[in-house]
Amino acid sequence: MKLSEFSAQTPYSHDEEVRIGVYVCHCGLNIAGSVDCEEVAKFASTLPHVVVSKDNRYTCSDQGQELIKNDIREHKLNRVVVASCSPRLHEPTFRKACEEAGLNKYLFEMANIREQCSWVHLYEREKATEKAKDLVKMAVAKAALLTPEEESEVPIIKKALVIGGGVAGIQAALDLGDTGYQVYLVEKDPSVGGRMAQIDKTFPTMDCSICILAPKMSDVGRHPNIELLTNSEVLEVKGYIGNFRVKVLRKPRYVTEECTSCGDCAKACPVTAPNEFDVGLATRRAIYTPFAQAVPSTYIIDRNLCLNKENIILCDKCIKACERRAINFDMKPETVELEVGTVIVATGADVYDPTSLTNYGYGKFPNVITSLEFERLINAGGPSGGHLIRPSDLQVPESVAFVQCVGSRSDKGHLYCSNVCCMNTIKDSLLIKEHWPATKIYVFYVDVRAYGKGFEDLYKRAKKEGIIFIRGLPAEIIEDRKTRNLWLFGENTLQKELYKVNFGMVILSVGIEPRRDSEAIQRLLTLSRNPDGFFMEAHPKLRPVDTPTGGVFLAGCAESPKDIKDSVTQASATAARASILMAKGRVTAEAITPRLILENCTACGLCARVCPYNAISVNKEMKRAEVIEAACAGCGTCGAECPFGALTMRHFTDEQVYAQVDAATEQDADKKIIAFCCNWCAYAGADFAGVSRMQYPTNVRIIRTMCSGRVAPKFVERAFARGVAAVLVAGCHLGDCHYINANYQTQRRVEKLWKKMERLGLSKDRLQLLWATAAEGEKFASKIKEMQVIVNSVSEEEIEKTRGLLGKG
Amino acid sequence: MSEELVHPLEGYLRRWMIPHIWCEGCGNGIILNCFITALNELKLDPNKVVVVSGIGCIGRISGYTNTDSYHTTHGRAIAFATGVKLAKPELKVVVISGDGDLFAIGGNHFIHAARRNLDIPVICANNFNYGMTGGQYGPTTPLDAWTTTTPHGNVEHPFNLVHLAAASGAVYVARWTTLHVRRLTESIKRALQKEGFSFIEVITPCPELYGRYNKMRTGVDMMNWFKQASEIQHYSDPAKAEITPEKILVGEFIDMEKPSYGRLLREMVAQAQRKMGEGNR
Amino acid sequence: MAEKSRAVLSGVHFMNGDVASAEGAIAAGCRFFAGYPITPATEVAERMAQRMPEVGGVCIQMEDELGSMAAVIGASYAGVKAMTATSGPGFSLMQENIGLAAMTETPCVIVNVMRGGPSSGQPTMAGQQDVMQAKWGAHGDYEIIALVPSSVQEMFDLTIEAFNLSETYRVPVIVLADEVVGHMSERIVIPTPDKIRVINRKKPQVSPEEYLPFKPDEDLVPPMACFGEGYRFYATGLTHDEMGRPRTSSPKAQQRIVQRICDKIRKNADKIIMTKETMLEDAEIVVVAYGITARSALSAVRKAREMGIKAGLFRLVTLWPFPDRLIWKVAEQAHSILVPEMNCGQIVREVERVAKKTPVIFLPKLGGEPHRPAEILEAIRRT
Amino acid sequence: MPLRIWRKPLDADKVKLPRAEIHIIKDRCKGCGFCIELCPRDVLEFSEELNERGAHPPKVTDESRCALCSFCQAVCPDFAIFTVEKDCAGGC
Repeated sequence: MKLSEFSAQTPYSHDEEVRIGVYVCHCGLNIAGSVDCEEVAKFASTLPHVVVSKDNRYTCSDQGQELIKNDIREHKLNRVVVASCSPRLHEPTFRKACEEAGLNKYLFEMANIREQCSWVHLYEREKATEKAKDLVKMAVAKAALLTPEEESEVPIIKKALVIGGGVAGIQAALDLGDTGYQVYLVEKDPSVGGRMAQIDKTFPTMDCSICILAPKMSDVGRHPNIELLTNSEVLEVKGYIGNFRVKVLRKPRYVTEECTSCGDCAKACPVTAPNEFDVGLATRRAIYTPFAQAVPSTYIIDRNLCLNKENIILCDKCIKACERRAINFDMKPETVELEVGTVIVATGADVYDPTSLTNYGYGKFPNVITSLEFERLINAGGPSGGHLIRPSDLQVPESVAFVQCVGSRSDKGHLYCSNVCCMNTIKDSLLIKEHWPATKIYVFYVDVRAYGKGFEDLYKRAKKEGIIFIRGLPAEIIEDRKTRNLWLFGENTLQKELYKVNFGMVILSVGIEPRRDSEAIQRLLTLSRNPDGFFMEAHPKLRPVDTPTGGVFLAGCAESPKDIKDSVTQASATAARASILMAKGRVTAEAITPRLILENCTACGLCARVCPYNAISVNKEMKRAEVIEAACAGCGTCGAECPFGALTMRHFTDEQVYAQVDAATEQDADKKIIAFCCNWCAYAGADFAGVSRMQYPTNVRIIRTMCSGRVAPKFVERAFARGVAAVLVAGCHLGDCHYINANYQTQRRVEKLWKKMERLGLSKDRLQLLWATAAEGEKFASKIKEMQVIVNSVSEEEIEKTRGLLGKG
Repeated sequence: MSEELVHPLEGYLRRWMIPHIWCEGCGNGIILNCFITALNELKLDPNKVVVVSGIGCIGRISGYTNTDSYHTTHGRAIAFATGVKLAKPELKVVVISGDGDLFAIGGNHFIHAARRNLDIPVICANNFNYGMTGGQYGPTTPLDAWTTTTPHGNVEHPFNLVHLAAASGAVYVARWTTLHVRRLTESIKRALQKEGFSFIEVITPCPELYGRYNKMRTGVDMMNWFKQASEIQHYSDPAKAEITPEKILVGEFIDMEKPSYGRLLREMVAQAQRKMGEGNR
Repeated sequence: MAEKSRAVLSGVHFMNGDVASAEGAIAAGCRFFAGYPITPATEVAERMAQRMPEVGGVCIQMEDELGSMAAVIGASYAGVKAMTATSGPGFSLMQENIGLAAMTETPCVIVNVMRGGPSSGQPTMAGQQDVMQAKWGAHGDYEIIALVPSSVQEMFDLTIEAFNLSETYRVPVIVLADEVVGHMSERIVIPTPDKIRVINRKKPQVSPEEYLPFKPDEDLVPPMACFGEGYRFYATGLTHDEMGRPRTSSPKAQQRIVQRICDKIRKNADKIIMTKETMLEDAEIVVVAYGITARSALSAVRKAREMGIKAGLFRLVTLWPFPDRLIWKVAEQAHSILVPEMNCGQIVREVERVAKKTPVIFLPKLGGEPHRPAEILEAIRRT
Repeated sequence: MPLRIWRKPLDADKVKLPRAEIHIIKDRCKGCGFCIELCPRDVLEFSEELNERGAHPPKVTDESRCALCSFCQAVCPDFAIFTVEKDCAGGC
């Protein structure tokens, strides 16, 4: 346990002259399009300590970086400010450049004039430029107070946890295992295999799905580096990148490894139920194996179905039938504790249940089936032995209709495109043609999306095979009572004519939706989800398989609907990303942890009480707090809590924040909003608003902290004291805090401030609290819009009064 | 009873002794059922099985098994069985008796047979009281229970039989209730195949007396008590297996290997005879 | 028999009575001994512990005499001749299962080396105080056989006889020795096996289906099947019928079984009873004695004859069943009968019961020492 | 799996479960009710009739629901009930 202390003076002596270089980026026209970059650069040169100020087209380009490096050497710069995109995107890039030029990377600061300026004020060039100047001024003011920091290193446990045993999880586990890392593969179901095991053929190559999957399944089963935990669920994940402590609940199978999966027990079992694996189209017994190729092949007893309840063995048919005496009704659930360095989330997706679309009659008409049911029907190993038969009379239908976008791209169901349904239908239609060429096949679609490699060819082939594609989904499906055939009514939007067609069977091409249990996983790993409910990547372009939580990665449909190829690709990517960490064996913790100023500490213990990680303890004998750096995540809520200024939050010091506030409020404070945004949700949300070009008023000045928990009441008071019209404190939703629960402190503090303002007779509307995820750019934008009303309503007098009241503070 | 209605286990019953004397709701018949089921499943030759019982309701069981069987004096079943087993080691000698017979008047024989590791299974029907004599308290009657000789409530602490058996040296110790017929049968099979002294305690309902006096009027009531109170745990510490109204810990407590008395005796005899040269009778 | 037997140590030996009894048992085919240490019978157990393994039998030291007796019955039902040995206190504990042995008609032998009682009494001294207990010790009505040796040789011979009788009549037979006979060492002769008469219980001649375990032959004794012989029979200490089925509330069944287990001994008494008569033909004064007392009595009688007194000795070898008729005959001719006993008067009551008008003089001796010949001679002269 | 399982499995009619034949030896029954209480499929109930020992023996409500676990047989203290598999060679 490493203690970090602050010995009054910084490594850099204050008397040394501060020399700042400012670089304003055009980003092509992304910024220059609505901000006068040259003017901003000119303005910057007038700011204190600024010795160089330049603007260029692409600062992140090699030339741009070279320029900075040269200036550092030439002009002896000891601080660098780049005004360009979001630090969430390029801060690492420029920090690296600084380091290469011999400058400590913590002496670099960024002004976000793209996502949070040019893109959100596309049509207000003046105001946008003014804002850009303010942002640069704030950055420069902070830069002047920056100090170099040394990062501490944390060792990484060279073991990985893969959650989910579908094809993505299997691939990730195999890649990691083959690389030589110990892998724990946790699967909820009795067998690995996931959705791919249920599918008959894969598009566009028409491979037999289980034939190519089964070998991989058995590989994970017997891989020396992979420990398979099926019928298991992750209960708890504690710790941080490189050092996760995981609790896994291993549910009993009631059948031991002695099982040779001979199946005698199932034959003897007197109770049956629909087999989930066959989507209920085939029966299984209470003791069963979900499908022939299941891994592990050990049978399992469904105790909800089994006659033996409450530990009383009423029926012993399976016990008697099992020669190996492998059946043990006394197995108990056990909690396995794992220690891993990295986590790969491959929890997959659910399939949309079309029952709610009553106009399609699923659940009412036997011959309306889902595409997943179709996969089992057409599969040789399925309930009908591969014969396409309709449930009503088990006869082969003469005509079949596919209905696309069921549950996708519609306000009934989900708004997004499920990505695989089009190709899946084309594949399925060809499968039917292959076995029953005479079948009349129609596909009712919205658009056919055959974007992938070889997809278009398959689409063409389908058309050549005589499959009829009709644009325009049926409005309603009605059953013919006698024949059990189905009438489809709708409009052919290409021919602008209504259709009424009769089919023997209708296949609803159902979409993919986030798993019901996604929220549980989200909380376990402090992930975030997009409005559709899929897990969010750290960056949609540059870190597509990383998550905001260090050491946690995403693969497969948990991240978004995708086909097998993409899932496998992504899985291998996560394996690579995880391997990088584990191969390094150490991870540097950002130097944003608190430093203790001994002489100020009274060992009151307030900081320890609010720390979400128990990273601070109070040493009674030595009358001081102690910080465990390895455990600290740097949220800074301790610094915000300490009434004696005994904790300095490195890189986010009080002085630095004050400097930003002051700089932002030098002119027309009374028209401005100061917004304190947490790095993970609110600030990212603001970026997202930018990325989506959502326009909102220009008078907001965003100050980034790692967590809203860092926002000390005195920051807010300082802003009001400087005469701002309104203040916004924004963070992650309660319960979704990136720092476990630090934002509950935020809530507490803001509520306290509201009371104080009321007591002082100030309108508490001027202080707003916002919970917004990285995906809720809209929410952020509209918040600023709504606060504009408050800004306009605040009177001169009230602002003066506030300065008076809070100024002394 | 028409002849097509022949119970599959009829052959293991001494038919002219059936119906047995046990009351409605008594569990002794279940123990008999499990025992002969075990014989049947092990395909043991009934001619080579000797069932020995003592006095009390369950003592009558030796009359009902279609094997050689002997109904001894009160408490002496194990001692009698000792003679049989030592005289004819090739016979499977089983003692089935009650808690009072085995642990009050016969307690001494029990602990010593267990200490010797004599090769016999002992199955104890524990109904918490003396049934045959009208429901008096016995060595297993729970504290505070009402019996005809504890009209003010029982002030004696009961035996924890599995703990007693384990401490005395039994190599196999299990406890079940008459509700756990399948497991009980398996345990009986295990005990019958085990070398050395094995002990199975069977908690069994006595609704006519113990139940009636203690708010469980019917056999079903008592079975329901077993259902909600019993908790299966294998190889747990027998010392912590006291029976309370809330909890009846059941399962296999001990299953270990230890040279049996019979084996050591035979070895000793063989050695003595070698020393003496071929001895003949 | 040419080759030397390990079981029968034929030849001349010098050994004590307890050891001789053990050897007798082995010679009779006893292969099971269960006992519990008690003075003065311990030497029997010690000898058995040494010898049983040598002859392929089993000797077990049980946890108490209750268990010992029960184990003996078990072994016997398993088809092996079995015996136990004890003394007063242990004998009391055995009564429960001697009753069971009587009720389930179990062949077995109990050696009681009598010491002074009641209770713990005189462990190392002789007594003849259990003679009535031997007959009436257990509750209920039944008959047993009791033999009384008065020499080491008889300890050997009568133990064999005890087994033969128990096998013949399916009844417990008690060898009522006393501390002196048990502990004194004398010269004895163990004959060769072919000279030793050994009787084994009779086996059923019918199939298991027809077999009724308690259905007697004309001699009132039921043939005995044993465990593991395929007869799958049931025996109980409860009142039972010929099938062995409990008949606890049937007066008829109770009457039948109790009457028979008594009659099978009473009606065969003549075949069972053994006595020894010395100089009785013209005797006017007859000394009726048994066990060690009989030996003092013999020399007393001889001395009396030298002195011209017409004295004679009637020695009870079989104590139970009691030889009523023989004693009655003696009483007919004798003027008076003298009964020396090492108790306060037990067998004397039986003699009086039979002797009717003939005066019976009782000569008790307590304290644990046997009568001296002089004491008996004195008594003879006084009469 | 989120897809509602609602259909009758296609092979529902093909899956042949053994049919039971429940035999009750009425006059042996003492009416303890264990078989009735513990039947996992509630196939048994007390009958109205009194047997020769004055007990109400169980009667079968619906033999087709019997799973043939034969627990009634295993738990019966009086050997008064047992089950056998129906010979469905000639169809049941």
